Amino acid sequence: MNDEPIIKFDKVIKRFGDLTVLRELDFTVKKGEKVSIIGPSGSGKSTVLRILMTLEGIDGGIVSVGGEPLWHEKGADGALVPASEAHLHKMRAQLGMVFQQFNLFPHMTVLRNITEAPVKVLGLSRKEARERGEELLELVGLADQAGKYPHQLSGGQQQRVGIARALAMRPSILLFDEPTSALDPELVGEVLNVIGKLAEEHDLTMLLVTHEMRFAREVSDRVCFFDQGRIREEGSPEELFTDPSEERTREFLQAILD
Amino acid sequence: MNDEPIIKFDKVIKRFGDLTVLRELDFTVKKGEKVSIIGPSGSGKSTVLRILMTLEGIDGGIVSVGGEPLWHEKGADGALVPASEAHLHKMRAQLGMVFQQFNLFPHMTVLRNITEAPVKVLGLSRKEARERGEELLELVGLADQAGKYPHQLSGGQQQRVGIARALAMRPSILLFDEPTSALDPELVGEVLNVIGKLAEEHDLTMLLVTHEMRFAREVSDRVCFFDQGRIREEGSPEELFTDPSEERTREFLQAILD
Amino acid sequence: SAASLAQIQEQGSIRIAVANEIPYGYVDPTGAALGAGPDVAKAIMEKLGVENIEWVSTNFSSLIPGLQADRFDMVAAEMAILPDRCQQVLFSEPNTSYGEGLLVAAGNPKDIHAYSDFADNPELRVAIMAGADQLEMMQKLGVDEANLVTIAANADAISTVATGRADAYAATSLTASGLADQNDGVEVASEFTDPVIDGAEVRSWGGFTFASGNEELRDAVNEALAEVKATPEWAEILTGYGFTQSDVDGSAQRTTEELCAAQ
Amino acid sequence: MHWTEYFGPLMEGAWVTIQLTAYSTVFGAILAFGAGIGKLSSNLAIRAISIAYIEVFRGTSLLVQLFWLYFALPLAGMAIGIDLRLPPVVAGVLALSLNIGAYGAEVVRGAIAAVHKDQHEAGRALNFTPRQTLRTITIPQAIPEMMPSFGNLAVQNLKDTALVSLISLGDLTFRAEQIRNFTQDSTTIYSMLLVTYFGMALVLTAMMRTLEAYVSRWRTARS
Amino acid sequence: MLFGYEWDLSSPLAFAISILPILWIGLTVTIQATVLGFLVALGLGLVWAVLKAAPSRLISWPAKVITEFIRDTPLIVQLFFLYYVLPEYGIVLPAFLTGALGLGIQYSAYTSEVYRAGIEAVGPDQREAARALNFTPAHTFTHVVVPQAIPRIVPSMGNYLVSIMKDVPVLSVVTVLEVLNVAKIVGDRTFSYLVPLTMVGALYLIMTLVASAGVRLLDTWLPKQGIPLK
Ligand SMILES: Nc1ncnc2c1ncn2[C@@H]1O[C@H](COP(=O)(O)OP(=O)(O)OP(=O)(O)O)[C@@H](O)[C@H]1O
Ligand SMILES: Nc1ncnc2c1ncn2[C@@H]1O[C@H](COP(=O)(O)OP(=O)(O)OP(=O)(O)O)[C@@H](O)[C@H]1O
Ligand SMILES: [Mg+2]
Ligand SMILES: [Mg+2]
Repeated sequence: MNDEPIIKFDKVIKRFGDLTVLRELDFTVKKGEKVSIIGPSGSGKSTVLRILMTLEGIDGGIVSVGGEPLWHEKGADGALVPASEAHLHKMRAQLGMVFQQFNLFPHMTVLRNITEAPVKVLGLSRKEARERGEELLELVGLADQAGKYPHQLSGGQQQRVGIARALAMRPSILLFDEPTSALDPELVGEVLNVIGKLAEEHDLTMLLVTHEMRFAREVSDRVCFFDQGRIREEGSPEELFTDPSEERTREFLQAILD
Repeated sequence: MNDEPIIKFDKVIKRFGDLTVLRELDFTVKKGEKVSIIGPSGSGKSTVLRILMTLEGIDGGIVSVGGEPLWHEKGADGALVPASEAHLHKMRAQLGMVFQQFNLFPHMTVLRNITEAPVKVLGLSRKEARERGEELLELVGLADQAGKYPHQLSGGQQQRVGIARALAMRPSILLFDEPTSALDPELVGEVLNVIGKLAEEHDLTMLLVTHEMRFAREVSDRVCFFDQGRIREEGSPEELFTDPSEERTREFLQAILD
Repeated sequence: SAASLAQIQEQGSIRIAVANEIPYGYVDPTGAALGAGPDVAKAIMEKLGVENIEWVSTNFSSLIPGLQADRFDMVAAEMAILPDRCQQVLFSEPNTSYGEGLLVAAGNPKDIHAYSDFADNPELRVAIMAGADQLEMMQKLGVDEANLVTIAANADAISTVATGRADAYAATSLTASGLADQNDGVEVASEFTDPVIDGAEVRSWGGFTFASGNEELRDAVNEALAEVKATPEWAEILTGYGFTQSDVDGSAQRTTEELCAAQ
Repeated sequence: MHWTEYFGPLMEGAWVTIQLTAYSTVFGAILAFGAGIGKLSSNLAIRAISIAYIEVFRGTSLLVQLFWLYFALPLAGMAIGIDLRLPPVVAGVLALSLNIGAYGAEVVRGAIAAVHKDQHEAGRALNFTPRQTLRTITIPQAIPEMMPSFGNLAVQNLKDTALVSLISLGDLTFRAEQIRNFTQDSTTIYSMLLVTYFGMALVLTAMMRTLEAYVSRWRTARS
Repeated sequence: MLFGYEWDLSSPLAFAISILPILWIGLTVTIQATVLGFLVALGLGLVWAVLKAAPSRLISWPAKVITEFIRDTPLIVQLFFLYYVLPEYGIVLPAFLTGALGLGIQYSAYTSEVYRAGIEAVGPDQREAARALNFTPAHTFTHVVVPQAIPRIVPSMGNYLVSIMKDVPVLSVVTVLEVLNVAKIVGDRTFSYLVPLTMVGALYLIMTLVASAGVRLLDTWLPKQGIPLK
């Protein structure tokens, strides 16, 4: 595991109208690290992922990914200026995202969902993309579902397609926003298995927002407890779950684990 | 309490397409009796009430209410023929029903909900109906809500209006189909109180489908356990709850009380 | 059925239709009816003791159906008396007579001088008004149906011709000159040759029109019309609207009976 | 003629247009309820008549209907010996009402069918007759549902009144045509005409919104 | 006689049969005007939809006002305007083109709403997924939004096609010889309107029934794999 941070939030501010969601957030993730983000609803967990995925802009501070500013770029005089769409496009190539509601393309087959971006964005040939897509479907255990449409699959299967789709772009960072919370309880396991396997076998950097405490404990190197747009407490899963130092964390864990 | 049955199901059969919901059901209720019906989902509890309220017809057997056949009437030669709408209209006058989803009229005020049928169906004057309506609102503890529309009330208040509406027609039999199961837990109590009060103070015959075991125990004279369209076991609440004779009843009670 | 003479006289009111054709019969924007037909009709109604005239303005093609449907009692549009029409409605004795004309774009770029030009040159398109007798003339002259542009109202002719949607508008000479006066983009075709159909130069005789079955009203109007025509005011009305003296004299050359029986 | 002089005749025509719109909207609404409810009737004959009416008037062009009533109906009447010569106003209002009524019937039917079956059951449990249930429960609840579509239909109806100018009815468009025939001042006349219709439509829309708020006040009452 | 066909007035049936070829000529014009008007409505409606969705109010607001204006004013007046006013500014369109254009303009106000609703129904989550996969906005629109919008759009557009067909008779006011105008001319010349007008009514009934059935058929044929259609 490399020690240089691949993700760095430096006093990042994010507002929605009057509501300040991130208040000078400082947050770093090292290359290859698996970080779980937990915290009460509305604390800004999704917002962090969405900023990284460039789905939301920021109102202050600097976000860097792979050592380069994400929402800024160096202007002619070396000063930082807001990023152009071209810069964002380049930066996004390092990131992949798995959504809570899967967000698959309903009009494309499973395989097409996975191959469309590699072909159109990375410029792979259809054949290459297909081969890679089939490998990924194998990985997530859906090799036999390639020709189906998303609505023909169960929620758990859809989410596994979502993971394969994100992986098909060969990101170095994978973001998961509550990947299992839209699933019926009996389907959660299969998705968590796939994520666990990924975490073990690949040196992907992974950022997971999750309410599955058991999972956060097993998969992640570090758990961050978010509260009101800041990190209230962080540490290894053992530390945080067994002996949180903050009262607020304790409360939250109690409520969740009940 | 009078001993002659006011409600009598005699080998009643009810089908929905291929599904036989009531299989030669025999069931009687005496005048003034308060009977709770419990049983697993799909066992035909609601169907029994709906047949009594003439919301569903029957496919075999005879249902009598107040000594007269409900779904049949005596033809010219004394034989039973299917009931005419006029006969049903007459028979319905003895029954009132409180629905799970309240089924209030959303476009009428609370008072109007209660007075509309007495005026239109019983032919009361608006003034009489209003007086009676106000008394009933008093009874269910909503005297101050007469001018509001249903959607302005909480679920518990709405259900109490539903009870007052049924009472306004002066039925001798009152049917309740899970009157509290659509309510948030904290609102259940107020509705149960009203029903309890009715049971104590009036000699109405009451038929309750309910999942509230505590309530079934406190209010009813008799509890019937329905299973697969038949009465599997019946008895006083003490007998049935503390010492059911059937294995199936025991299972059900266990599952519910957990 | 249509109001009888007795009813009209009793009510003191009659419904008379015009087709918005200057100078035969039209309604100005204030609702006042003008033209050879209405002015003479007013004089006739005065003689018949009918005080109030309710003017109805409609499309030319709706005049006969309108009479048949009792939408008005009489038409004062100087509709030409033709055998076909006599089978549908009743005509008074002629009130006016008039010849044909052509409205063309200013400068007459297509050099049109006769109705027969449209038969000779299949490139030319001619506008006619729906229901008007020029249709029959064109058909008899052998003009291709595809080259006829049917417009709903006289006044649409200016735009139709000025914009080149049709190369000319075939109408009576008075209509054509009336329209030409209104707009610089159009003019009356000079050196116009009257169409010759069935061996005779075309001349039309216009009269008042009634629903069939209403002979009583027609006869009363005929009587009054004869009296009006005997006065100098009658000729003044006509010449005031641009009719020539020969038009005025011409009106006496035929009887309705002859016109209806023609062919 | 100066363009300001157009106002008088145009306003007279606008008044006719307003009357036509009002009458045909009201009659159309009555027809819409009749046919919309009729289509849901259990009586086969009533249902067949309602469906036939709706299909015929939705399936043909308004102008065809208008011409038919104005030009053809009197002749049909003559053939069977009945006087069916409708005055233009009657023919116009009739055609507009029948047309808009057929479209409205589908709206009424849809809104009534959308009232939850719970409500019918509650009505039955309270011993209302089916007719009473329809009148006191179903229709009042369906009306707010219909209002947005009725608003659109009312504007549609306003626009459709312009077609009656073709059967010599002195509405706004007819008056404008008369003036244009007289003055040939197309640009001014038609611009005024368009703006007048637009203004009337905006007013009509506002009125329908107010009506909608009124009939659905029970939905929006605040606690 | 019209278009070279004689009519036979000996009986209503003979009359009806004899004018069939004449009405057929009008009917072909009706169909041509319907198709052309529909194409204009589809194209122009898309333009309005794009303008109305423009980020700048300077663009979206006028587009909204214009479409509202188009929608709130009668087709017949719009046709008069196009036919009689445009030539005063040097634009002389033949009657048929004027008519088809007028129909297209009127209905573009309606179709623009169909586009908008169809596109809006494709939720933001789809756009976000596309952005996360680094699709360009153009690719997102053509490959993610449009394919999902089409099944929602087609049925409404089909209904407007039928409505356009029913409005074609209005084109008679600018001398287009569509089927009603032809029937009216037959009536004007024979003084017998009953048969031709009744035939037009019947023809329309057949055409709209066929067209509506076609629209439904098209709708069932359209691939909609799992696209949630409200
Ligand atoms: N587009 C938006 N516009 C306005 N407010 C927003 C928007 N997106 C998020 N918010 C608000 O920002 C706050 C943080 O949102 P965020 O989704 O990051 O919370 P979260 O920690 O993911 O919560 P949850 O566990 O409920 O998903 C919330 O109060 C939310 O309502
Ligand atoms: N209208 C209907 N059409 C078809 N099947 C029906 C209908 N109404 C009820 N059923 C079926 O009849 C069976 C009995 O229904 P009923 O509503 O009486 O059950 P219940 O005992 O009240 O169950 P629950 O506790 O879920 O309300 C169920 O299987 C139900 O699906
Ligand atoms: Mg979130
Ligand atoms: Mg039930």
